[in-house]
Amino acid sequence: MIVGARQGTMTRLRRLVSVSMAREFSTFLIPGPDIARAHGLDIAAAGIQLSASPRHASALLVIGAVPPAMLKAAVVVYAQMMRPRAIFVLGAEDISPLPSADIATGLSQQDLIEGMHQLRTLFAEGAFRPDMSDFDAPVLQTRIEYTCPMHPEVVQSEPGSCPKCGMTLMPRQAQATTGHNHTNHKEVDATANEQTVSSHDHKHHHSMAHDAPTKYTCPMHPEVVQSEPGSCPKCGMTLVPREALATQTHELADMDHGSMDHGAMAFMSMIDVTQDLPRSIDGLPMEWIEVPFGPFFPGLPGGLLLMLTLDGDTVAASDAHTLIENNDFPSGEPMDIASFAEHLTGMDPLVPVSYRLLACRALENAAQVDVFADIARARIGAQERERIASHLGWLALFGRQTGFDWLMRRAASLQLKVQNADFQQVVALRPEITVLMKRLHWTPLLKSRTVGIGRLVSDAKLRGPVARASGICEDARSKDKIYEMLGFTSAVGQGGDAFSRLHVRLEEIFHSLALIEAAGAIALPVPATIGNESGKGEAVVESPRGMARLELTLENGRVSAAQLDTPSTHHLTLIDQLTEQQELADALLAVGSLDLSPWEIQQ
Amino acid sequence: MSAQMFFIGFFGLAAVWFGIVVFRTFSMVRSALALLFSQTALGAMFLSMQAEFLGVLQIMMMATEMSIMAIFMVMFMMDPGGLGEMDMTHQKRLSLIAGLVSFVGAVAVAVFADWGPAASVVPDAAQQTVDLGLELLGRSMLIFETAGITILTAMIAATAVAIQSVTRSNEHGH
Amino acid sequence: MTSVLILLLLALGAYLVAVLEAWIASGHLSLATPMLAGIALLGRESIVPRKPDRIFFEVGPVLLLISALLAAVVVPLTPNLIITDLATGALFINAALVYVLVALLMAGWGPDGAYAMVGGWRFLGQLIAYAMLIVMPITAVAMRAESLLTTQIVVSQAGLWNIVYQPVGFALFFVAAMALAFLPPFDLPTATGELAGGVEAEYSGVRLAVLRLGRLVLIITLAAATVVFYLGGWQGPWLPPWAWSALKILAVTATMLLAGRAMPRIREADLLAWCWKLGIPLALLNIFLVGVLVLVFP
Amino acid sequence: MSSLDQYGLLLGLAVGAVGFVLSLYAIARSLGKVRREPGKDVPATGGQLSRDPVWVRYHAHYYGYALLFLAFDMEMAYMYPWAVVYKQVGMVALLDMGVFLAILFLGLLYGWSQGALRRQ
Repeated sequence: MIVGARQGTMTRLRRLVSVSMAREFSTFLIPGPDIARAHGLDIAAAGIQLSASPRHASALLVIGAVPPAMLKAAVVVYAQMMRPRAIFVLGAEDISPLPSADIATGLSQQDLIEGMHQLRTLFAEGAFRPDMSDFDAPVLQTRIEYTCPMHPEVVQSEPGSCPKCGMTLMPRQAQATTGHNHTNHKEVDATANEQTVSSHDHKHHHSMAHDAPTKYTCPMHPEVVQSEPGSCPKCGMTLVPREALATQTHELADMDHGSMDHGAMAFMSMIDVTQDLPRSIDGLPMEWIEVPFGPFFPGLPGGLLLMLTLDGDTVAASDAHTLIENNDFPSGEPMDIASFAEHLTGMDPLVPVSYRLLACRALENAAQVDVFADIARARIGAQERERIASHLGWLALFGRQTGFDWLMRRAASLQLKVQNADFQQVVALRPEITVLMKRLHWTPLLKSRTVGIGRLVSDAKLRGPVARASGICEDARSKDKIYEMLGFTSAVGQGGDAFSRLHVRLEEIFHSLALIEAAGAIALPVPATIGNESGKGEAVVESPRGMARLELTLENGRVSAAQLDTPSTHHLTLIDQLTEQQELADALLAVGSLDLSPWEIQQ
Repeated sequence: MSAQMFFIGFFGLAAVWFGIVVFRTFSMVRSALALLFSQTALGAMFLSMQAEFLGVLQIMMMATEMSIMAIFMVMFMMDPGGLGEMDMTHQKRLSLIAGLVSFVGAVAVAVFADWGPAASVVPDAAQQTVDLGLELLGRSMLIFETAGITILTAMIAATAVAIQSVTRSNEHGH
Repeated sequence: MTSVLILLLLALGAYLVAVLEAWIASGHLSLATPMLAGIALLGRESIVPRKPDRIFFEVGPVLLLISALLAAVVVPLTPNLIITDLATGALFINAALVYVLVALLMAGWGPDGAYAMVGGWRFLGQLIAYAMLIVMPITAVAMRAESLLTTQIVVSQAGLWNIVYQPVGFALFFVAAMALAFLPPFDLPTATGELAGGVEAEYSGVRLAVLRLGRLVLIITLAAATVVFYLGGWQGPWLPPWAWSALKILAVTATMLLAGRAMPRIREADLLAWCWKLGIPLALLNIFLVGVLVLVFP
Repeated sequence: MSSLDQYGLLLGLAVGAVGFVLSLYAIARSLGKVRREPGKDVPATGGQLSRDPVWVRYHAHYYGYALLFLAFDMEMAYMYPWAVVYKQVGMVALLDMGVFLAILFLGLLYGWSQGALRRQ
């Protein structure tokens, strides 16, 4: 029996259906494949197909600890899945408000495979069950509120008439939980034109408290004048307030026609109708819609929510943020060193090593402890291995976004091989990686797909590969003397577009291989033994996404304060300029090419 | 024969009905596609009259043309989804009269015009296409070329009206 | 009777396409997969989104299936293994396939969802790009065959297949056919990474099953059409005609399916620009060359 | 088989396809009906409930191409009959269509020069 089963008793036909459902299984990943790989789960090897839309998924896979905001979004996804639907949780304790998991296991490939097997048997037996209840959650609730089409500032919970103009108020759906956000001052019902008012021209709404019109008239028969709203005796058309008709201000174009005086709109000239619609770049008056991409969008890193205002298939405005609230450090009582290091390691599952290293360096710097050269070298080995894995992971995402199936699978499997490999194994992987690179070099359409997209001029915000792709040669590693010993050269590209970012990353993969071979060892950084030292310390680490900086204060052996600065936080602010007036696919590619990590973004 | 008449009538009615739907719906896209299917029904009528090339051509071309009309309607009409249920028709009386007059006119032409002797036997479909081709390259060559000129004029006119000059466009990207 | 046989063959073909697709996608061959997937879809809920254009939403998938099916009607597998040999066959294929566009527009507009709508209108742009490259090469083929009869077209290639006689036309037609079947890299309307399924996104359960079935039939039909127009249809030494048709069709299908995986999705702007600035001139050139060839070597 | 029978067959196929689909729907229906639950029927956007309708004035940026396409679509009406009799008529046909296509191509070039062949 699964929680999200369909209603009905098991007949022979339903049995057959259930069995084939169990065999053909597609799942929706929370937060996403990138996290799955980061936890070392090989989705493809477990025989799991990913589905792009919740509609096509029969199971929800929740992987690792998921922050509450993300769970809220997961609830929406679950609600939009078709029954029978199951929930499979790996390594997360509490998943409320989602219903209880059908399968909950640990976080390992073995668990994944066994869990999938159990899930299939569950489906075969319990896809249909006689007793069941609807799924509901606060997020999904809506309340109906009533508003006046001419005076949107008039909003009340009961139906009635507008105190200003006496018009009957119209119902609209609004999310029960959230307050007055951009979604709920747009009509969901009758008046589509309401949404010509996209979030940037609220002022229209609120500047519209003018005196109530006294007389009502028919747009086609001006001789018809009465004091009550109603319909024209001659043509049956809805009467409009005379004042509104006389002064054809934006209320008319923007607000009225959708709701009350359709006749007037059909009658008015196009200029009047469209004068206040947002203008597209070619001067055409169009209506814009706000479309959410994410937080679980196939082409974007899981957890990143991208709100695009679309003008047709072109992005007019954008707003991006992460669903992972990043509480830097438990302010208040100091943390002991080990748990501090652990905290930073766990912060971003995509790049644990880099932040672990960052913590160690900062601590050692605060305590003026030096680490031996061979340890430092082994740490570099670990960090460069992570860089390779991270870049491969980005390639996989890039492949998924652009429908480049081969790349997606190849890069993903390579990442899984690299990220926990020991020194010999990494070195042994060089030929495979080389093959991948060669293949990419000869891929048709790849250049035309990426050149000129998401172009960035050099800018203080740029970090890591993104910066280097724009010709800025800033790299924390170039200052490090051990890196110098290992013969490090930073990869710099020109052009600053998605294409050169791709190439910088590919080049870096090779550099990192060389560095690992030079370093000759791989060992995870562990904080050096520090006594009851006190002092301030800071450190920078060139994480795969760019330079991360940590400043901390040590008070007799415990971390009392710390402050972190991460690359993705800066890159997030670039999205506006990257996506503006780009075709949807290009905009998404541009965002993807930044390789944001929602986990390290601080808001 | 009777079956033929039936289908002619059937598709005729279908065409008319879709034609009515064009005006009875609030949604721009719907009315555009209704027109499309009305045209398709006309094509089917041609088929049942054994004018194969004409019919298939009608069915093919109208689909694309009307779809493109649909996108232009969605671009330029208010509330293309018809969610506001706003009535797009106006000047009802006038249009009603105009419609009636033209209908009567059409019927009159159909009835009173001298259509010459009806063809005793329909040439087979392949032959029709060949005849059409020979006609185009023979007697009607001038018409054919004129059509070319007309299309050219249409293209130039459309471009001149709708497209803003390249110079302004260069500022904004690809 | 032949009609029924061909419909069965068509179903078989569609099934093989599904098997191939699954094989290419997952890497391991399983003959049962598509059937299981189909049955599973029957058993899942099939929802209609709130406030949709109900008619469009329902008609879309069915229309896709019908148009693909009707296009298959005039495709000969052997001289007499053809449902009906329309006198305007070559034109009729276009006529039927144009309704793929109508179907996708309906499926896109119907659910009142952003991803689907963008996908639907995207495909209209895609049609504007590929349509001429379907029509013009076929004209050149008809010039050589002196007929629109598909059987006649095959016969006309007895001496030399059109792929050799008019390679440019073949190249253009092949690409356009892939665009018409919205196969990768031309899967703009259903792009996974950009629209999370696009026109397919809101369909679920049995409706999705019909939509996907329609697409499979479309693919196999287009492969068959390519074979008829350019690869000499059933002609070939040693083997019986039906075997040749089958082999060629499967080969073309496999090529179409494999091509997409090796490259990223094309940009719509590029597709349009290339088709109009390069494709159409080439197509016209092709017509001219064929015209000369036909006159020089009658 | 007379051409009328052929068309009948086409119609029959179309109707048959509809029948097939309906029977599929019937089977699916027999397995149970859709359960109405909150949020389920809102178009899926990967984790956000976007309840706003999206049916608005949609900006198709390829309208420049669309206009030219209409013209080219027209021209196909002439191409097919021409192609069929081409060999039979010979040189005249080549010249005739050559002129016709040349005229069209002029239109294409004009549109191109005016920037119709790009995203608007």
